Amino acid sequence: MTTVAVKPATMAQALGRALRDAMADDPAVHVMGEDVGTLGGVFRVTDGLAKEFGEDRVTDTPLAEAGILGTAVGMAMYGLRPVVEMQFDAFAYPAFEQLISHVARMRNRTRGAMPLPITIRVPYGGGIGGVEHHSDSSEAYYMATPGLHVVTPATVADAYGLLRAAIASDDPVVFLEPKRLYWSKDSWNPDEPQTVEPIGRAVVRRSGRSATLITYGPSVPVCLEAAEAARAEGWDLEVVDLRSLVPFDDETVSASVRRTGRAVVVHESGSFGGPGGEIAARVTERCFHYLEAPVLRVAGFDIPYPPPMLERHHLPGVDRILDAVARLQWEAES
Amino acid sequence: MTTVAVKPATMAQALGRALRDAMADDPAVHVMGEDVGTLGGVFRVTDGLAKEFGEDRVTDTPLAEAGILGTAVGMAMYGLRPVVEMQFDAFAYPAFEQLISHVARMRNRTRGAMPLPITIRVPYGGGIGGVEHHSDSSEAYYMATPGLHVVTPATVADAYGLLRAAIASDDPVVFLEPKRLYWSKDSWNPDEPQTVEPIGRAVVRRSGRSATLITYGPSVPVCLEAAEAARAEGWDLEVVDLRSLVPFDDETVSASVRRTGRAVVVHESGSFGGPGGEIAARVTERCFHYLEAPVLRVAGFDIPYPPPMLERHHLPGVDRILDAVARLQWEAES
Amino acid sequence: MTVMEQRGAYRPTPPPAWQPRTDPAPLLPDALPHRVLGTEAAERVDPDLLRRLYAELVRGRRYNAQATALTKQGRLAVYPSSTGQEACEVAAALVLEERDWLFPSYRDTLAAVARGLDPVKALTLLRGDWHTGYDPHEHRVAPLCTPLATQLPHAVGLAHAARLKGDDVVALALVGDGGTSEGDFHEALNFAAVWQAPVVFLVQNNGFAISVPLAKQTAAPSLAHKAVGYGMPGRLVDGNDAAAVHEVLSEAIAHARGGGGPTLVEAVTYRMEAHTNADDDKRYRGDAEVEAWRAHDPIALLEHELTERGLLDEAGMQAAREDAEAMAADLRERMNQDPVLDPMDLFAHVYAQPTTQLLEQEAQLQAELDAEARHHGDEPEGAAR
Amino acid sequence: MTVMEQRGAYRPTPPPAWQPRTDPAPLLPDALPHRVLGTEAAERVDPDLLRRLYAELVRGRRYNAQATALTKQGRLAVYPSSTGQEACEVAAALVLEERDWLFPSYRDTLAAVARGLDPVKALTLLRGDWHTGYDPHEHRVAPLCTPLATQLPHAVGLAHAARLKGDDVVALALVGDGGTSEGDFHEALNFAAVWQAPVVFLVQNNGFAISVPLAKQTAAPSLAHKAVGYGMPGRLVDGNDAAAVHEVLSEAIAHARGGGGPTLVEAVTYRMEAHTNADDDKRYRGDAEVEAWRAHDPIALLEHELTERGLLDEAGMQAAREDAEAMAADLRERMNQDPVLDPMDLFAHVYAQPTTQLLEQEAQLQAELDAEARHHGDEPEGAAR
Ligand SMILES: Cc1ncc(C[n+]2csc(CCOP(=O)(O)OP(=O)(O)O)c2C)c(N)n1
Ligand SMILES: Cc1ncc(C[n+]2csc(CCOP(=O)(O)OP(=O)(O)O)c2C)c(N)n1
Ligand SMILES: [Mg+2]
Ligand SMILES: [Mg+2]
Repeated sequence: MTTVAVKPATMAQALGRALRDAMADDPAVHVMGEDVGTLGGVFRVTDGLAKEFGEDRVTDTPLAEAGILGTAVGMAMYGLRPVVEMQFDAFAYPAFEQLISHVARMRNRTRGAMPLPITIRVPYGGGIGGVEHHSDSSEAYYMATPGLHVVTPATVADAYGLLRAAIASDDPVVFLEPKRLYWSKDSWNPDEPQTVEPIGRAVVRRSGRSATLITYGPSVPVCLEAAEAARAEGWDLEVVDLRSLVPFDDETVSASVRRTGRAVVVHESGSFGGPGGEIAARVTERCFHYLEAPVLRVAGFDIPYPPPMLERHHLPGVDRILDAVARLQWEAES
Repeated sequence: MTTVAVKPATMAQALGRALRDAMADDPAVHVMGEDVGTLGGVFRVTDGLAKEFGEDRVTDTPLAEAGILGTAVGMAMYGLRPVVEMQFDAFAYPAFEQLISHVARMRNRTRGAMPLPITIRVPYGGGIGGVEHHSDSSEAYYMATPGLHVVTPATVADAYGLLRAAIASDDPVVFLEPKRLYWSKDSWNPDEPQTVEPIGRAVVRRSGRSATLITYGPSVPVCLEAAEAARAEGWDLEVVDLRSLVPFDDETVSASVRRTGRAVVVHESGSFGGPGGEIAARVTERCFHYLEAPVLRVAGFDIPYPPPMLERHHLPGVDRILDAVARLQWEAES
Repeated sequence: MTVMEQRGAYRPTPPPAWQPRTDPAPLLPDALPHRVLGTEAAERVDPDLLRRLYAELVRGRRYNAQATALTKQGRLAVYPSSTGQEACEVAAALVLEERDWLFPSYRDTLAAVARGLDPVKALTLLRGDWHTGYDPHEHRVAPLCTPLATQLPHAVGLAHAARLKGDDVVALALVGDGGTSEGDFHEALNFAAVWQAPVVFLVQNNGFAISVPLAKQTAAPSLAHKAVGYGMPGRLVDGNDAAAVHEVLSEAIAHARGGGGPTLVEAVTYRMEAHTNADDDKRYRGDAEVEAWRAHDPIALLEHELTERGLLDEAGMQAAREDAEAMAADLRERMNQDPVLDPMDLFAHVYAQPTTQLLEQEAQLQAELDAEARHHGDEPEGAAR
Repeated sequence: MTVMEQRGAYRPTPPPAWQPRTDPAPLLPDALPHRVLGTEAAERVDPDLLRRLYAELVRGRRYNAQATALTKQGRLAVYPSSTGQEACEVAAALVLEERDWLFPSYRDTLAAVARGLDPVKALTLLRGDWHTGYDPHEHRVAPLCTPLATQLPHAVGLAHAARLKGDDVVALALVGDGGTSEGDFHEALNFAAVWQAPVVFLVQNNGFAISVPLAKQTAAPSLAHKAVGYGMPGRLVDGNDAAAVHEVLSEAIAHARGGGGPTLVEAVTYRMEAHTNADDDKRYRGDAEVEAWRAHDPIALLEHELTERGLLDEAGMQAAREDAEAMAADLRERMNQDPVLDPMDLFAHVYAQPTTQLLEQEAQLQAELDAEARHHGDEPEGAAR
C-alpha cells in the first residue's frame, strides 16, 4: 500500500525497541523478570537489553512472581521505574496480592507521596497452541482493580507507542501483550521518529455505518476480518480498538455506537464477569435510546482455556462475530 | 410478627451451626484456616467446633493463605471436603493462584476424575469500620473465574441453608459472607428442622411493580430499606436477592425486570469491571424490549476501599439508590 | 554421543557443577538467644545508649497504654499493642541512621514513633481517617503494612535500588513470627540474598499469631534457622533485652552497609496483651504463661541493669516517666480532636491521571455533598478543595 | 503491675518460652552429595534393583529422545526433556509403593511413565488434546503441574489427609531448582513439617530455570539447607547416581511412613538438553559445561558399575536397548495417530453442576458444529455424546 520501503518489524521487536528507548531516555527505567536478561525473554522481547544496559538494569530475577513485583514496589519507592515481565498470563497470579493490595493502592494509601510508576508486562491470550496456563485472558481481574491502568496494543505502532506511554506514566500500568500478535508486522518503521500514544484513547480502526464492533488486543485483527466478510452480507461494520481498558474511552465508543445504533463487544476472555459485561453496560447506559438492539457479546466460553487442539472452537472467530451481528434485530430496519 | 417464641440467632451463629451440622453428617468435612480452632475464628463463626470435632478436623493452620488453599486441594484429592476460611477478603489474594489455576480447574483438567469439593469462606464487604484491607468486595475476581460457584447469603436462614449446600456441592464454592451482617438476626430458628437451599436460585425479597432492584449480600437490607423509602415517592420497588452470583439465576431476574420494565443493580463492589456490569449486560440482552430505561448501577466508587471515617460516603445507601431510581426515565410513563 | 559410545570411556566422577557455595556454619544461629543485660557484655555498652533505650522504652510502654485507652474511648478503630515488645520496637528505631529506611508491620507504630514520627500521624491508619498518615519519605518509614509479610519484598527492592544508585542506605524490615509462614517472607529473603541487598529482617517472635502459638506455626529449631536456607546469617536474640537487640541489629546493619548482604534476626519476645483490643486472649493462653514473661519484662530488665550499676537514679526514672506522661497527654489531647476530613479526598490520590470514569464519580459525590449542604443550609462539605 | 511496681522485685532471667525445639544438627545435609555408584556402598545395593534401574534409565532416555522427535514432527506441542535427569525420574518412580502418590512437575512425564503410566496418556498435555490424559487415581500420579511449585501443597494436603484417614500412604513431590524460589515451596514445606505429614520433596537441581543459572536463583549453601528452616531433614544426593537417589529417597520415605515427617532431598543433576524444544540453550550456556556433565552421565555411571561387577553383559544391555526401542516404536506409532476429539468436551467437566450460562454456551457450540456438519454433509462433530 505504501511506496516507501520500510524495514518491517514485529510487535515483539517494537516492544523491545520501546523498552530500549525508554531505558536510554531515563536511567530510572529497570527491566526485571524471569529470563529477561541473558535469554532476552521467552518471546525475545527484551533481546539485547542486558547487553546494552547491563545486568543491574536488566535483571534475571529468581523464579517468584510475587517477589518480582514486590521488589519492584520497593524499587519504585526509591524512585526507579521498574518494568516487570510476567512470563505468561497465568504466571502473574502469584503476584496478585502485591498487585491488588500494594501496586494499585500505594499512591492512594500515601496521599500521593508514594506513587508507583511500575509497568507490568503480561503476554496474554491464546491462539498460539500453548498448553494449559499459557493462554489465559486475565484482563477482567485487572479491570476490577481500581488504581491500575490496563492497556493493550493491537498494532505494531501501538505496541511501541503505548508501551512508551505506560513506562512514562506515573500510574502503575498492566500492559497486556497479545501473544499471538508478537510476530505480526505492519507498516511501523523503527527507523522513523516514534510517537508515544496517549493512554486512554480508543481508535476507530475501520469506519462503518451498520454496527460497531468494540474490541481490543488479539481480537482487533479478527474483527477487521469479520468486517471485511460482513460486506458480503451487506453490513458495513465499524471497528473500535479500545487500546486501553482502563481508562475507558467512553467518548469514542459512545460516539460510534450512537452513529451505528448497534454494537457487539468482541474479546477472547470469558463472557461471564468478563470485560464485555462492563463495556456493554456502559455503552447501554450512555446510548440507550440510540440502540436498535441490545449490545451483544462475542467472547470466549466460560471454561478454563482449552487445550491446543480444541482452542479454535473456543476463540471468537469471524463466523461467531457475524452470527452475533445477524442477531442485532435487523428486521426492525425494514 | 410471629407468635411463636424463637431464640434469635445471628448470621455468624447460623454459619457456625451449618458447619457443625455438615461435620456431624459427613466425616469428610474438615474446617481449616487461621485461628479457626482454639479461638473459634476472628468472627467466632467456628466457635466450639474444635472442641466438638477435635483439632484434626478443625485445624489452626500456619499463616499462609496459598498454603491453606493448596493443602486443601490435596486433601480434597484424597476425598475430604475441606471448608477453608480466609480471615478477611483481602487476605484471600495470596491464594489466588491456587484458586484460579487449580481449585477452579482441577475437575476440568482431569475430565471429572478429580473433583475438588472445597468451600472457601470469605468474609467480605465493608460497613464495620475496618481499616485498610478489611473491607474489600472481591466478588468480581471470583465471578470472572470459570469453574467456581460464588454464593452469598443475605439472611440468617440463607446463611445456614446456602452454606450447607456449598459444603454438599461437588463443585468448589467461594462462599462470601457479608461481614456487616454477621451480627444480624431474623426469624431463623436454630431449633427447627433446617433446610438446605439449592445454589443458583435468586429470590424476590419484596415484590413491586415500578422497578427492580437487583442485589445481593450486604446490599439486600439496604435495598429493602430503599424500597420502603421509595413508597413515599410513589415507587413500588421489587427487590431481587441473587444469593448466588455463579450460577446466575437469569430466569428469576429477567422475569422480574420484564414485569417492572426498569432495573437498578446495587452492590458495594466497585462499579467499573464489577458484578453490576455483567448483570446489567445480561439483563439488557434478555429484556431489551421490555426496558423503559437503561439498567443503572449503584455501586461503590472505583477507589480503594476508604478508611473507616469516610466509608459512609462510599457505600451505596438509600439516597443513592433512590437517585438512581429517579433517573429511570419516568417521564416516558406519562 | 549415545550411551553406547560413552561406555568404556566413562569413569565415575562427582557431579561437576556442585560445590558448597557458602560455608553454612557461620550462617547458623547460636543455640541460645543472645543476651547482654545481666551479663558481662553489658559493661561494654555505652551507658548513654542504655539510658536512651530506657527512656524510649518507658515512653513506648506509655504510648501503648495510651493508644489502647484511646480505643476504649472510640478514638481509635483498633489498636494492636506492642506492650512487652518495646525493646524490639525501640532498638529497631534507634539503630538506624537518618538515611536508612524502616519497614514496619501493622503492629509497629511504636517503632515509627521512636524513629521520630508524630504519634498522631503514626496512628492515622488505626484512627481511621486515612490509610497512611505520614509522608513515608519524611522519616523514611514505609507505610504500616497490614497484609502480612508483603512489606518484606518492598524493603528488599528499596535497599537494592539504593545500592544500585550508590547510596549508603540500609533497610530494616519488621515481621512477626506468623508472617514468616507467608510466601512473601520466603521470596523476599531469597531475593535479598541473591542480590546481596543491604537489608536486615527482624522477626519479632512474640509467641503468637493472634491465637496460633508458635508450635503450630513452625517446627524449625528457631525462626533464625531459616536464614541458612537463603545463604544469609541467622541471629537469635533475646527480644526483651534492648541492649542485645540493639547490638545484634547494629552488627547486621553494619554488615549490610559494608556490602555483606542481608541478615535474618529473630528476637524472642512476648505479646503481653491481647492481639488487639478486639481480641480475647483468655481463649487461647493461660495467665501463668503471661506471668512468666512478666518476670522478663524489657523495661524492668534494663532498669535493673541501670540502677545496679548506678547509671540511673530515682530522678532519672522520674524524668523518663514525666517525659512519657507529657507525650501521652499531648497524644490524648490531639487524638481527642476530631480530624478534619474531606470526603473528596477519596478521589484525589487514586491515580496521577484519573480516569474519566472516576472523574464522573467524583462529580457525583461532590453533587451529593452540595445537595446535603444545601439541605442543611451549610457550607458544602467538600468546599475547601 | 506497672513498671514501677516490678522494679526491685525483678531479676534478669532468660526469656521463658524459648528453647530449641529441634536439634538442628541432624537436619543439616552433608557437605557433599551422597553417592553410591563407584563407592563401596554400591556393593550393598541389591543387584536386581541396579539392573532394574538400568533398564528404566535406558528406556527413559529413549523415551525422551522419542518425545523430542515427536515435537519435530508436530505431534507434540512442546516437550521439556529430562535427558540427563533420568536417574531422578526413574528412582522417584521406583521407590514408591503402589499405594503411594507421585506429584510430578511439568518436566516429569518420565517419572509418571516409569511408575507405569502409558506414555501416550502421560504426553496428552504436551500433545495438546487435553490437560491431563489420565485418571490420577489409576497410578496415583497427580496431574502434571505447570504453575511451578503449586503442586507441593497438594502433596502435603494429600499426605496429611491419608494420615488422618489412617492410610499408610506417602506422597513424593517433585520440583525444580527454580521452583524452590516460589512462595508455594515455602508454604508447602512449612505445612508439611508442622503437620508432620508423610511427604518427601525431591528437588531436581538441574542447574537452570530455563536460562537462569542456580547462582541467580539462590545464595544458599545448597537447596537442601532450606530444610532446617522448616525443622525437617535436608539431604543432598548426586542426582545422576540412580542408586544414590533411590537410597536417599527410600530412607526419606521410610522415615515419613514411620511417622517421622517430611524430608527435603536435593538431587544435583543437569539438564542436558535445552529447556524445551522451543528453547535455544546456546544463548545462556557453553558447550564445555554440558560436556563436563556428559562425563557424569547417569546411564554410563550405572552401566560402568554393573559391567565392572559383572552384573551386566552385552546381552543384558542389548535387551535393555531392545525393550526401549520397542517402547519407542509403540509410542511413535500411537502418537502418529490423530487423537479423536470431541469439542463438546470443552463443557463436560467444568462443573459437576453446570451453570445455565454454560449450558447455553454448550448449546451454541453444538449448534455451530451441527451447522458446520450440515454444511459439509457430514455427521455432526459432537454427535457421539
Ligand atoms: C496476608 C494476611 N493474612 C492474614 C492477616 C490477618 N492477621 C492480622 S495479624 C495476624 C497475626 C499475625 O501474627 P504475627 O505475624 O506473629 O504478628 P503479631 O500479630 O504477633 O505481631 C493475622 C492472621 C493479615 N493481616 N494478612
Ligand atoms: C508460576 C510459574 N512461573 C513461571 C513459569 C514458566 N516456567 C516454566 S518452566 C520454568 C523454569 C523452571 O525451572 P526449574 O524449576 O528449575 O525446573 P526445570 O525447568 O529446570 O525442570 C519457568 C520459569 C511457570 N511454569 N510457573
Ligand atoms: Mg506473633
Ligand atoms: Mg531447573
